Amino acid sequence: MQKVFETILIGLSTGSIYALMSLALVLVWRSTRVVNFAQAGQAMFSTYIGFEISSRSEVFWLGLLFAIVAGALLGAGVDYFFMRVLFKHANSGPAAVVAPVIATLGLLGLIRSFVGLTWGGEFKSIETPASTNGFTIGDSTIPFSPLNVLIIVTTALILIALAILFQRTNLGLALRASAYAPEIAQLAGIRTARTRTIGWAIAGGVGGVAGMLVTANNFLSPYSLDLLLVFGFIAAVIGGLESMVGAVIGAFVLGIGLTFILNYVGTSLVFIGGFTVLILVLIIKPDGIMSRGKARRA
Amino acid sequence: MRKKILLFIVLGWVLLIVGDRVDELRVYQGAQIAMYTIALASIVLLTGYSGQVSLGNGAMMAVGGYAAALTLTNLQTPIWFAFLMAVIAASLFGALLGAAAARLSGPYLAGTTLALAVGLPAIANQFTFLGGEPGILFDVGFPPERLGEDFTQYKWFFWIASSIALVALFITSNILSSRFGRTWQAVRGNALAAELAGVNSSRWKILAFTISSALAGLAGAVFAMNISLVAPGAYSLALSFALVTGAVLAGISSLPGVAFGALILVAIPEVADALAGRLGDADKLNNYLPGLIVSVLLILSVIYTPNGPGENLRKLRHKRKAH
Amino acid sequence: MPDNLADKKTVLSVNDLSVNFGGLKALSGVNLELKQGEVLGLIGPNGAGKTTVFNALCGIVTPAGGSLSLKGKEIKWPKPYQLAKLGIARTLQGVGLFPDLTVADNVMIGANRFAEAGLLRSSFGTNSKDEKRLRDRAQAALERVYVGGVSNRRADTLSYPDTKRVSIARALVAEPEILLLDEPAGGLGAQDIEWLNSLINNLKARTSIIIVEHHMDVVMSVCDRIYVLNFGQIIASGTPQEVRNNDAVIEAYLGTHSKEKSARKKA
Amino acid sequence: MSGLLVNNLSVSHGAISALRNVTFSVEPGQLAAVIGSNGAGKTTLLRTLSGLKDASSGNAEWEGRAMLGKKPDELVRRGISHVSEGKSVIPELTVKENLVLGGIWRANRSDTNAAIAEVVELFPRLGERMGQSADTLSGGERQMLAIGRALVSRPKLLLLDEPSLGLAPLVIEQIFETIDKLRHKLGLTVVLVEQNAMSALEIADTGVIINLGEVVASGKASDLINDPALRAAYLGY
Amino acid sequence: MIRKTARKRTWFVAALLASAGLFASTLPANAETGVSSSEIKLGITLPLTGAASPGYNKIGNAMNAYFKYVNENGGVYGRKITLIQKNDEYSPQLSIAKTNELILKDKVFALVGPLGTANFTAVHKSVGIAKRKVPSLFLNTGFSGFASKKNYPTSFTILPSYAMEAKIVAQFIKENLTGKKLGLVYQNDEFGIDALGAFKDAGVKFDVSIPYTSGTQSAATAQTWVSQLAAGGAQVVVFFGVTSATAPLLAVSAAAKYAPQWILGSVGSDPLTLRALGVPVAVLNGALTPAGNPSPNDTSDEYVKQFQEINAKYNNADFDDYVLQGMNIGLMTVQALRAAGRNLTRAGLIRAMESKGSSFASVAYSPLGYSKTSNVGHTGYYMAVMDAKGDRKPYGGSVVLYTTDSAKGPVVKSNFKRPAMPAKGLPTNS
Repeated sequence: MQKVFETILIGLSTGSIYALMSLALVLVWRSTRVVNFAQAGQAMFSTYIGFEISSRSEVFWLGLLFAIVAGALLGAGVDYFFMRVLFKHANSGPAAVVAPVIATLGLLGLIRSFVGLTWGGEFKSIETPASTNGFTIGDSTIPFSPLNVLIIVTTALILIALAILFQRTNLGLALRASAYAPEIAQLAGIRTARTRTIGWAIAGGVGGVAGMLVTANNFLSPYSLDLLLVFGFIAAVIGGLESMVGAVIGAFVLGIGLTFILNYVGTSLVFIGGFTVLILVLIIKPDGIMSRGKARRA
Repeated sequence: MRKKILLFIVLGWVLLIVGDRVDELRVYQGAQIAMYTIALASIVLLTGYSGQVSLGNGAMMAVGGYAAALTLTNLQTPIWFAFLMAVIAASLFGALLGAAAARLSGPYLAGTTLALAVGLPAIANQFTFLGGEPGILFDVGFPPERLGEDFTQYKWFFWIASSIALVALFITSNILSSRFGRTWQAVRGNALAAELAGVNSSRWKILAFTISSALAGLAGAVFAMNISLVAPGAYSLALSFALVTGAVLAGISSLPGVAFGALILVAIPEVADALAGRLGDADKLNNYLPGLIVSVLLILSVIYTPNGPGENLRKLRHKRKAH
Repeated sequence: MPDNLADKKTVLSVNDLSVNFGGLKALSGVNLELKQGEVLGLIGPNGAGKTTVFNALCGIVTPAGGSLSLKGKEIKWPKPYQLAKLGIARTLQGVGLFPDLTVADNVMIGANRFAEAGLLRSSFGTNSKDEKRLRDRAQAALERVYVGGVSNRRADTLSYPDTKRVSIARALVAEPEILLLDEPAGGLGAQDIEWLNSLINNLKARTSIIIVEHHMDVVMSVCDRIYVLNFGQIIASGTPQEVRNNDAVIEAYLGTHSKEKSARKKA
Repeated sequence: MSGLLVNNLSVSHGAISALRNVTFSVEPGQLAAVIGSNGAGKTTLLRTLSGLKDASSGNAEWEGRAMLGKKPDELVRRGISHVSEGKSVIPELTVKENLVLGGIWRANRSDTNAAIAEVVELFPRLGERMGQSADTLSGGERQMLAIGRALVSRPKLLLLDEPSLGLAPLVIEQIFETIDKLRHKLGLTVVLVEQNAMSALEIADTGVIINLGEVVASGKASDLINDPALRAAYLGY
Repeated sequence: MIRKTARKRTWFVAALLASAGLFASTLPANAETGVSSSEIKLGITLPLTGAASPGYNKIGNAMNAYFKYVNENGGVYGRKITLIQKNDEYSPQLSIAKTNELILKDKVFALVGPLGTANFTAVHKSVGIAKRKVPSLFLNTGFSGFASKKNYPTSFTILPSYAMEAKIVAQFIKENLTGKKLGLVYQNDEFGIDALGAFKDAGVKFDVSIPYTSGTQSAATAQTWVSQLAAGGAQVVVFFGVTSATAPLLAVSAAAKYAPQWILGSVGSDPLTLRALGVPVAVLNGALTPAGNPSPNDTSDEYVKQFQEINAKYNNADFDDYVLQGMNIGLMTVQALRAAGRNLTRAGLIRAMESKGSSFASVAYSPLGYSKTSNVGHTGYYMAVMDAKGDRKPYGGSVVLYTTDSAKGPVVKSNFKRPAMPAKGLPTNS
C-alpha cells in the first residue's frame, strides 16, 4: 500500500514537469497550428541561461526567473523572426504541409548546435533548491523528497497563474479568442499576430520552467530534454492537443502511469509504455480525452 | 524504357570506374552516399509523393538493419537473402505503421514517428537477442578472392551498396512515374477529390508507407553493412533528422535530387571538419559545427525553397514568361 | 413529370434521406428520383441543404436515416472512393484539381479503374502500354470538353474556366452513368456558361446528371426537372416552367413580404 | 458629413473575379440592404470593407477616410464593426466572454462593462445566460449574441452578414425587427447583406442588388421591392 | 511527357557527375602511414560528450599534455607526436565512423588508448584493424576477449581484465566479508558479463543481482535499483558499471539512507568525477574499490609527482585518476615508440611491444604481461578504501597486490616491484 502511495506521489512530481511541457506545446499548437518540436531546444536554451545564473548566484530561484524570461524572449523571437517568415514563404506546393514541422526540427537542431558551441556537451547539474533526500515515514525512507514537493508546488503555482491569466484577464481572453476563432478575434479588434507572439512567449517561459525543474533532478546537456519533449507531446495528445486542461490532465495521467510501470514492471518498459499509450489514444480516441466528440481540424 | 535501362547501365559503369580510381576514404564515402540515396528515395516517396511526414525513417531503417543482421548471424544465409529479409521485415513494419498513420494528420503523424525515433533504443534494449546498446556485428564477409588481393573491404561494400542503390532507384523511379506515383500525388494534393475519383486514400497511404519502409529497410541493411554493425545508436534521432534534411535539400518531391541530397549529407561533416580546422580545432566546433550547418541549411531551404530548387526554377521561368 | 421521361428507367432514387449536424436538422425526409438520361436540378437558397444532399450521396456525411437505390437495387450509402465503381462521378464546388500534377495526370487519376498494371509491372517499367491506354482515355475526355491542348500543363497554371473543364473531364473519364455537378457555373463568365449549357445537353445522351447550381439561367435552360430545397426539405418539384411559377419557391428565394407576414400573424 | 462611400471596388479570389466595379453609398444613420443570390459576392463585399480581404482595385471610405488596406483591428477602432456570416460567436467562450471580446480593444474595462449593460438591456435573454457557454445557445440567441458583441464596441457603422442564415422563419422575423429597432435607437449606419430580400428591403432605407459580382440595381428600398431586377437576380427571369 | 523524362535525366546525370567530382583525390604516399621525418600522428576515439563522457573526456587532453612535454624535450628521435582526438560519444557506430576518419583521412600511424569494449570490438571488425595491421595500443578496456592474440594480433590492452578484477574482488570478499548478504549491479554487456562469469567461477553467489543496459542509467532507474537492493537486504553491494551509473546509484542510496558496504569496480569509481556529478562525498566514505594505480593525491609517489607537474604546466586539469591514466598511457606510448626504433614502422612497433613491452615503466603497481603470446597489460589490483574526502588509501594501510589471469588461474598475493619512473618522466629506453 505504501508503495502505491509512493508511486502516486512520484508520479505527480513527474507529471508536473510533463504538464508544463505539454502546456507549452498546446499553447503554440492552438495559436499557430504547429507542433513546435523546437520547444525542447527553447526549453534547453532557457535552462542553460537558468543554469548560468543559478550557478553564479547560487540561488536557484533567480536562475528559474531568468530561465522564464529567456524562454519567453526566445519564444517570442522564434515566432516573430522565424514563423512569420516561414508562413510568408513556404505556403504552397507539396511541401507546404510539412514545412512547419521540418522548420521547427531545423530550429531544434540550430538551438542545439548553438548551445553545444557555447556551453559544450558536458553534463551540467544545477544546485537543487531543496534536498533530494527522501522523507522518512516511521522507520522507512521513501524516494519522495522535498525537491519533489517543490516541483509539484512550483508547477501548481504556475498552473494557477496561467489559469488566472487565461480566465480573468483581457490578454487571456484575447489569447483564447485568437486560438479558437482568429477571424472573429480580428473583427473584435484584437491584433492577432501580436497576440500569437505573446502566446509563444508564454509557452517559452513555461517550457523554461519545465527545463529547470527536470534538470534539478537530473543533468543538463544539449540532448537532455528530448525525452521530455516526447512525453510532453504524448501528454498533449492524450489531452487532445487543443485543451490546456486536457494537457495538464494528460500529463498527470501519463506521469503516474509511467511511474507505476517504472516501479512495478521495470525501467526499460517505461518508454514502450508511453509509446503504447500514445498509439492507443490515437486509435481509440484520436481527439483526446477532453474532446466532446467533435473532430477538429488538424 | 529501354533508354532508362541503358542510362542505369551507363551509371553503373561510371561508378565502377570511379570506384577503381579513387582512394579508400572516397570509396567508403561512396558507399555511404549510395546508402543515403536509397534512404532519401524512401522519404521522397513517402513525404514528397504521398504527403505523409515521417520523422521516424531512422526507425524503419533500423528494422531493416536488424532483420538483415539477425538473418545473417542466425541463419548464415547468403548476403542477398539478408537484404531481401530486410526489405520484407521493413515493409511489414511499414504496413503496420502505415495503418496507424493513415488515421493521423500531419502533426500527429510527425509527433508519433518522432516518438518512435526517440524511443527506438529503448525498444532495442528491451530484447537481449537484439544485442542491447552495443548491438550486433554485421558481417557480409570478405570480397571474393578472384577480385584480387588489392580489392579492399570498402570497395566491396561500395560495389554492393551502389548496385543496390541503382536497382532501388530504377524501381522507385518506375513506381513514381507510374499511376502509383500519380495517385499518391493526387491524395496529397486533395484527398477528397482523389476519393471521389475512386481512390481509397487510406489504402494508398498505407501502401506508400509500406513501400517507403521497404526502401528504408534496404537502406538500413546497407548502412549496417557499411559499418559492420547494427546498434540502436546507429539509427538515432540524428539520422532521422539528417534524412529529412537531405530530402528537403534535394527537393522533397523530386527523385533525381536524392543523389545530390545524399552527397550533401556525406559532405557536410567533411566541410564542417575543414571549417573547424580553420576556425581553431576546438572540441566544441568539431562536435557541433556539422549540426549547425545542417540546421541552417535545413531552415534556409525550408523557408526559401520548400519544394526543392527545381520548383523555384520553374516559378522563375514562369514569371519570366509572364513578363 | 415531363412525358418524355415517364417511361424512362429510374437510375437512382433517394428515399426519406435525413441528415443531422449535431442537434441541427440539415435534411429531413428528402426524396429524389433520377431518370435515365435526364438532367435534374437541385436548387434552393443558401444553407438550404443542396450540397448536403450531394455529400450524403457521396459518403462525405453520414445520413441519419433514409435509403439509396441504384437502378432499382437498394444499396448501402457508399464511401467516397466506392462511387467510381458504382458508376457515379462528382465534381467539386471548389474545383479540386491536383495542383502540382499535369492536366493529363489529373484526368488519368479518374481513369484508375481501367488500369491493369499492378505494382510489380509498374516497378519494372513494363506498364507502358497500360499507361498509354490511360493517357489516351484522358486525352479523349479532355477533348470532349475542348481542352485537349493543355494536357501537358500543370493544373495550377490553367485559367479558371479551363480548370472547371478539366475537373469535368476528370469526372467523365471514369465513364460514369450518373454525374453529380456541384455548381459548375460558379465563377464562369457568360461565354463559358453558354459552353457549359451545350456540354450538359450533349452529355445527356450517355449520362444522367444531377446539378446543384445557383445560376438560374443555367438551371432553367438545361434541367429537365428541378427539385427546390429550403430548410432541408423539398418544397417544390417539377419542370422549370412549373417551378418558376411556384409561390413557395419565390418566397424561399426572396423572403416573405410583410403583407403576407401580417396576414399570417393574424391567422 | 459623409457616411460610407464605395467606389469602383473590384475584388478577386485568385483567378476568379468576385466583385467588379461595385459602387454605392450609405448616408449616416441609414440602413442599406445588399441583396442578391448565393455566390453573388455579397459576403466578399463585407469582408473587403472590414479589412479581412484585399481589394484589387477601387476605393472605399468611411467618414471621409479611406478604409481599404487597413487591418480589421484598426477599423474596429474607427467604429466599424463586422458581424460575419453564420452566427459569429465563439462557442468555447461564455456569453459574457463573447460580449467582453467586443470591447477588448479598449484599455478601459469599465467602459466595456457599461456597453455590455446596454446590450443586455437590448437583449434581455443574453443577460439571463451570461455565465453559460455560448455553445448552449439556440441559433437565434447566437445571432443576437453576435450582434451584441459587435454593439459592445459601440460602432458607428455596422456590417451585418446574413443574420437570417439557417434560422427558422419566425426567428428571422424577430431578428429583423431587432435590427430595425436598435439601429434607430443607436443611430447606427448599417450595411445589411441578405439573401432574404423581402425582409431586408422592408427595414432598409436603400438597397443594392448584386448579381454575379456586379451591381445590377440600386435605389430606394421600397422601389426595389417591385423592381424586376430583383426577381431576375434571384430566379434568372 | 517525353520532355519531362528528358529533364529528369539531365538532373540525374548532373547529380552523378557532382558525386563523381568528390572522388577526385590524390593517391596515398608510399612511406609508412602517419610517420614523417618530423612527426608521428596518433589517434584516439573517446567520449568527449554524452552520458558516458564524465571523467573519460579528460584522458585525451592528459595524453596530449604529456606528448607536448615530450615534444618540447626533443620528441621521439626528433619526431614530434601529434595526437588526434575524436569524439565517439561512447557509441560504437560513432567509434567506427571516427576511427575510419583517423585511419583513412587523417592517416594516423597507430591508435592509442581508445575507450570502450563494445566500441573497440565494433571498430576492430568494421574498420579491419587486424587486416590493415594498424597497431592499437593501450586499449582502455578490461574485456578479456581482447586477450586473444589470434583475433587481435595488433591490439594491446592496458587495464587488467574485468575477469581479473572480479576474481580479485571475489577473493577479497571470501577473505574479508564472509557471511554478509551480497548484491551486484552490473552493466549488461561484455564489461559486466565478464565479471559475472568470474564471480561464478570463484563461487561467490549474490543474493540480489541487477543487470542494467548501457545508456539507460538515470536517477529514476537508480531508484529502482536501490529499492531492489534494499528489499533484498544486501549488506555488501558490488558495482560493475560506468561513472554515469555509479553517480545516480550512490546519490539515490544516500537520499534513501541506504548504506551498504560498497565495492565499486575500478571503472566507475573516480571520486572527483562522482562529486562533480552531485554525489555527496560522505557516501563514498569507506567504499572499497580495486585499484591498479596509486591515489592521484599521493604526492609521495614519484610517478604521481612528475605527472602532476606536467599537468600543471600543460593541461591544468583537476588531477584525478583519469588524468593520471592519460599521462601514463602517454608515458607508455613514448616508450613503445622508442622501442620500435628510428625506422618507425607499424610492424616494428608491434614487434617492440611484444619483445620489450613487459619492461616498460608504468604507474600501476602490477606487472605488465605483454609478450609474443600475450597482449594483456597489467595483471593485478590491490584493494583500496575511500575516505570522507574521496581520497583513496590501500585497504589495511599498505598495498597488498593480487595478481591473476583472465582464465582459471589462481589469485596470488604478489611482491612485484614496478620499474622506476624515468628521470624527469622522459623515457630513454630503446
